[in-house]
Amino acid sequence: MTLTDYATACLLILGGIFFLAGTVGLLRFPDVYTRLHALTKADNVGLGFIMAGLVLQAESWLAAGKLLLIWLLVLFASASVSYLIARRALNKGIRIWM
Amino acid sequence: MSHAFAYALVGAGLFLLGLYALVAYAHLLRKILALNIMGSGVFLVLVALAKRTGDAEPDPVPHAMVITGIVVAVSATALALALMLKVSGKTGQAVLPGRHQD
Amino acid sequence: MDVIVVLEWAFDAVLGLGLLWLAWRTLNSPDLFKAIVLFISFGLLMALAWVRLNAPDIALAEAAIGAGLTGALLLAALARLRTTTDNTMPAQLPAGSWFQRGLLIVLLSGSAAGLGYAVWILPSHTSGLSMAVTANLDVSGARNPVTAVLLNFRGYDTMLEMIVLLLAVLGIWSLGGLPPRPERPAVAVLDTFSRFLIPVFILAAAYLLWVGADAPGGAFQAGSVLGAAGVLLLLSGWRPGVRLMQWPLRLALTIGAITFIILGVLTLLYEQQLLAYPVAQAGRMIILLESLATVSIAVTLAILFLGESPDPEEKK
Amino acid sequence: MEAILANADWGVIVILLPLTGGIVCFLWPAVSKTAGLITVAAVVLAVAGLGRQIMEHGAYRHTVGGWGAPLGIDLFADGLSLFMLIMTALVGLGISCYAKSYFNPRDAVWFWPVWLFLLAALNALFLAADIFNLYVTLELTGLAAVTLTALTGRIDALSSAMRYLLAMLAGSLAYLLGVALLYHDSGSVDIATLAQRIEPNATVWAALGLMSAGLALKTALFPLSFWLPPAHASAPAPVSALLSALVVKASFYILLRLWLELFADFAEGVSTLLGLLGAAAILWGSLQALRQTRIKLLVAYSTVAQIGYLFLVYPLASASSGLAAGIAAYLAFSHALAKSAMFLAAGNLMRFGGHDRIADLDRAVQRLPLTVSAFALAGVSIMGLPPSGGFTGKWLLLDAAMSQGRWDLAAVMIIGGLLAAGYIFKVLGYAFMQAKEPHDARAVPAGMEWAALLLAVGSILLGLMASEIFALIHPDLVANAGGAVERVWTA
Repeated sequence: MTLTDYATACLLILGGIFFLAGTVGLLRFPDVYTRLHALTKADNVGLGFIMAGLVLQAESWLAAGKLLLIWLLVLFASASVSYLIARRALNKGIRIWM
Repeated sequence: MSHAFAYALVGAGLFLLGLYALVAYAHLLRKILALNIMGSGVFLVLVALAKRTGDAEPDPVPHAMVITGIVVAVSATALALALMLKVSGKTGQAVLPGRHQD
Repeated sequence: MDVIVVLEWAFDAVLGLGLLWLAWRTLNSPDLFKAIVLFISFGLLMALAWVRLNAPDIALAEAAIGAGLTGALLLAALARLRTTTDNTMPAQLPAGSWFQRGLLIVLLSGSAAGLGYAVWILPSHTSGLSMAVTANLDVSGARNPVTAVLLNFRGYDTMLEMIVLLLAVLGIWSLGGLPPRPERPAVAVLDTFSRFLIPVFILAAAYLLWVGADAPGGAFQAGSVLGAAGVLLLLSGWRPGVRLMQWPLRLALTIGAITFIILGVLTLLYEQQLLAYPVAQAGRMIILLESLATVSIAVTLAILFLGESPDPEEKK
Repeated sequence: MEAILANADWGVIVILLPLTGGIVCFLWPAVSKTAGLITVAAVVLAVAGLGRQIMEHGAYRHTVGGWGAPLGIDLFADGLSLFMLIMTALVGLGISCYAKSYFNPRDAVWFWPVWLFLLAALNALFLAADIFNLYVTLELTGLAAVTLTALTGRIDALSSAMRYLLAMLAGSLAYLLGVALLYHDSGSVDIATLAQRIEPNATVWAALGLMSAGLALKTALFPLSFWLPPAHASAPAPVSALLSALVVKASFYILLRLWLELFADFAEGVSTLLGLLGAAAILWGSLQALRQTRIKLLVAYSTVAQIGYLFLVYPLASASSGLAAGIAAYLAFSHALAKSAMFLAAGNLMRFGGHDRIADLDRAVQRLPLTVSAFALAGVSIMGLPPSGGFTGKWLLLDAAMSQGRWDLAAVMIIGGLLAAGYIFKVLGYAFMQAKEPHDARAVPAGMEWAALLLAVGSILLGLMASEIFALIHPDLVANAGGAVERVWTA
């Protein structure tokens, strides 16, 4: 294993930890809003780490660019979708946990 | 290569699970879900066993068949959902008349 | 290396058991909305399974059609269902008596054993038709073997497939179309989101269509991505105009099938065989077929989601 | 011109014609009735062309895409498939002539394209030599049939179409799982290639079980027939005729074909089971038919019983399978003619009285003589009386049963015939009587009456032309059947 491989492994594991944290939050947090918060925040960072790890292994700039694009699309989608879910929850009258 | 067999067994299990739910539950939406899961099971059997080619690329013919199958499944699901809505629109209930207990 | 093998087995085991568990939860969770959400996650796990089985073409089709569009169809149907039915009926209502279900379980357990054994005794190594496909790939006009099978070796199946899609639309229209979905007020974020995403969808569809000849992708995947763009448009409140819903729509729905039939007749006249493309033209013919099939598939999928009849008199 | 007719590839044309016709009807709804009728008539001519080629040059084979099985898909037609194609074309033409006057403009716009796609699917199915291609054609057939069933939009039609669709899809998936197992066992989906490679082992047995169960469900073999009576009874009359006459025969044909080519040699136990279920279907279906108070349900239950006869072929087939398949195809044809005539006649009676209650037929004989004659003539074939096609087919079956010492099956056939006489005379009897509350007769278009009558006459003619027809299906049948038929006619 080269140094790059070690770096990739570290980044992937770090990303995995963030995903794990996000999932634990999804399962344990008390209401829809806090769960959304856990899910989007932790998972977006986690995905960022995983993408960074994979970029190190990419064979070309094009492949690295594609990975970056995937990350951006996911960021964009999860931001919009979590807004929509939260809005719907508010409209349905779900109270915010205090 | 035994991965292939493991997935094929999961496929067979999905088929039978779906078949059970298709017969055992009365709600039409659940029956439609059951058919979709049965379909996924069949597709999994088709594709998993196509991987028994050693290190070579898997057999592409079942792959093409499954893509065909997925399209059939979505067409049939759309028609079934439309029929379900029509039935429930007329009777107020999404079940088939006569063949379930109250 | 051993660690990798163990990890792979662990991954496959978790995935396989996860599939069975999700299927079971989908089929008996009391809340139908939850059941559909579980079904969509089941579809995503299926896409992972396809990747594990070296079937990227199916993974794409499954993620787009199996989980995505089917999920959207199911959710839209549930929303409509809740406006037409009383929701007092338990969603888990069993059919038949306890005795009948017990009998069914015994029967199915027996079948499970038999089916499992039937799968287990298959030879552990066989190539099926992959040798024949590889041998003829050069003259098929496509370098992606799955595309070669779908559009050349078994192109006749795909021709009939276009009619299956058309029949689903005909079926829904002949029922008088679906009741309109309960409308939601427009949301600015969704609008922006769609406005940004739809060009990306179109780009992705064009890419999938183009690489389909050489790499995973093709008409069905491109069509379903484009169809998803249509669904997104419909969700953000866009409706095709009345004029667009008449013959232009009908032409778009049938153009894939029409191309197949025209090419079929031409090949029958000049090559004496249905859909036998001359080797020099095969690549071009496949691209032509795929592009027009993509249009039909995309429009069909979006129309299946919209569900309204084009006939203004039908809207009661 | 002559050369073109002789060399044209009629098998492919038989599939492409209705596909094109269906698309034309979809694109130009205004011309759908005309385009539909022209297409169906053209299909009859194309089938005739194919028939001539097969008579002159033997079995038809077309390698789609030029690849050839097992890589590509082959189309194949021998006497048996040709016979089914002729059945579809002729009965389809009769029903189309009826449908021309039957449907209101709103329903006609949907009926014609879907029916043409159904016709294309059936033709493709009878020409398929590839078990996966058969799955696609089965799904096409099923979706088209369900759409047609639901056409009226009434609640009974909708819920029976829903049940029908669920049963169809479950049947197709069971069949497809069987296909998957067979492909992975033998590396091919081409029937001829499979026939060479197949060896009885647990995988093949599982495939056999799954495919047979799926197809039996689609053919409505008792006790998997629960979906058939409501669907066939609640559909519009021409659709009921199509479903009973043609659609159930499609899955039966696949089962027969698979059996003949793949499984006959080693699956005797299963054929016994299929025969027993067939016998049960005859008794149960006939008894249910006898109990009905509405004509369409009566005719639908009669279909359940008549399907039972088709399955009696299996236990009798082991000795001479080709022969038995010929008998089954012949019976299927005669049932198709008779049953379509019956459903169309029932549609006329409904149009005439506005209902289909048997007890209130109210002197239909005097007021609607052609229709009642059609019902009676078709009844002759269903009961199995000479000189109808039903008689010849059932006689051959009875002959085979007795020569193999299967007195049990012979007894079931005879009881089934008596019960059939019971339910048919029940309808005819009320047709002579005056109802308690007489009602006015509403006009029935002449074309609808004649279509029913011609199909019924066809079911009688089939019996008179038995030996010519057997020559078409199976050479041995002429020898065996000719003797049997003559024995009866001289007696």
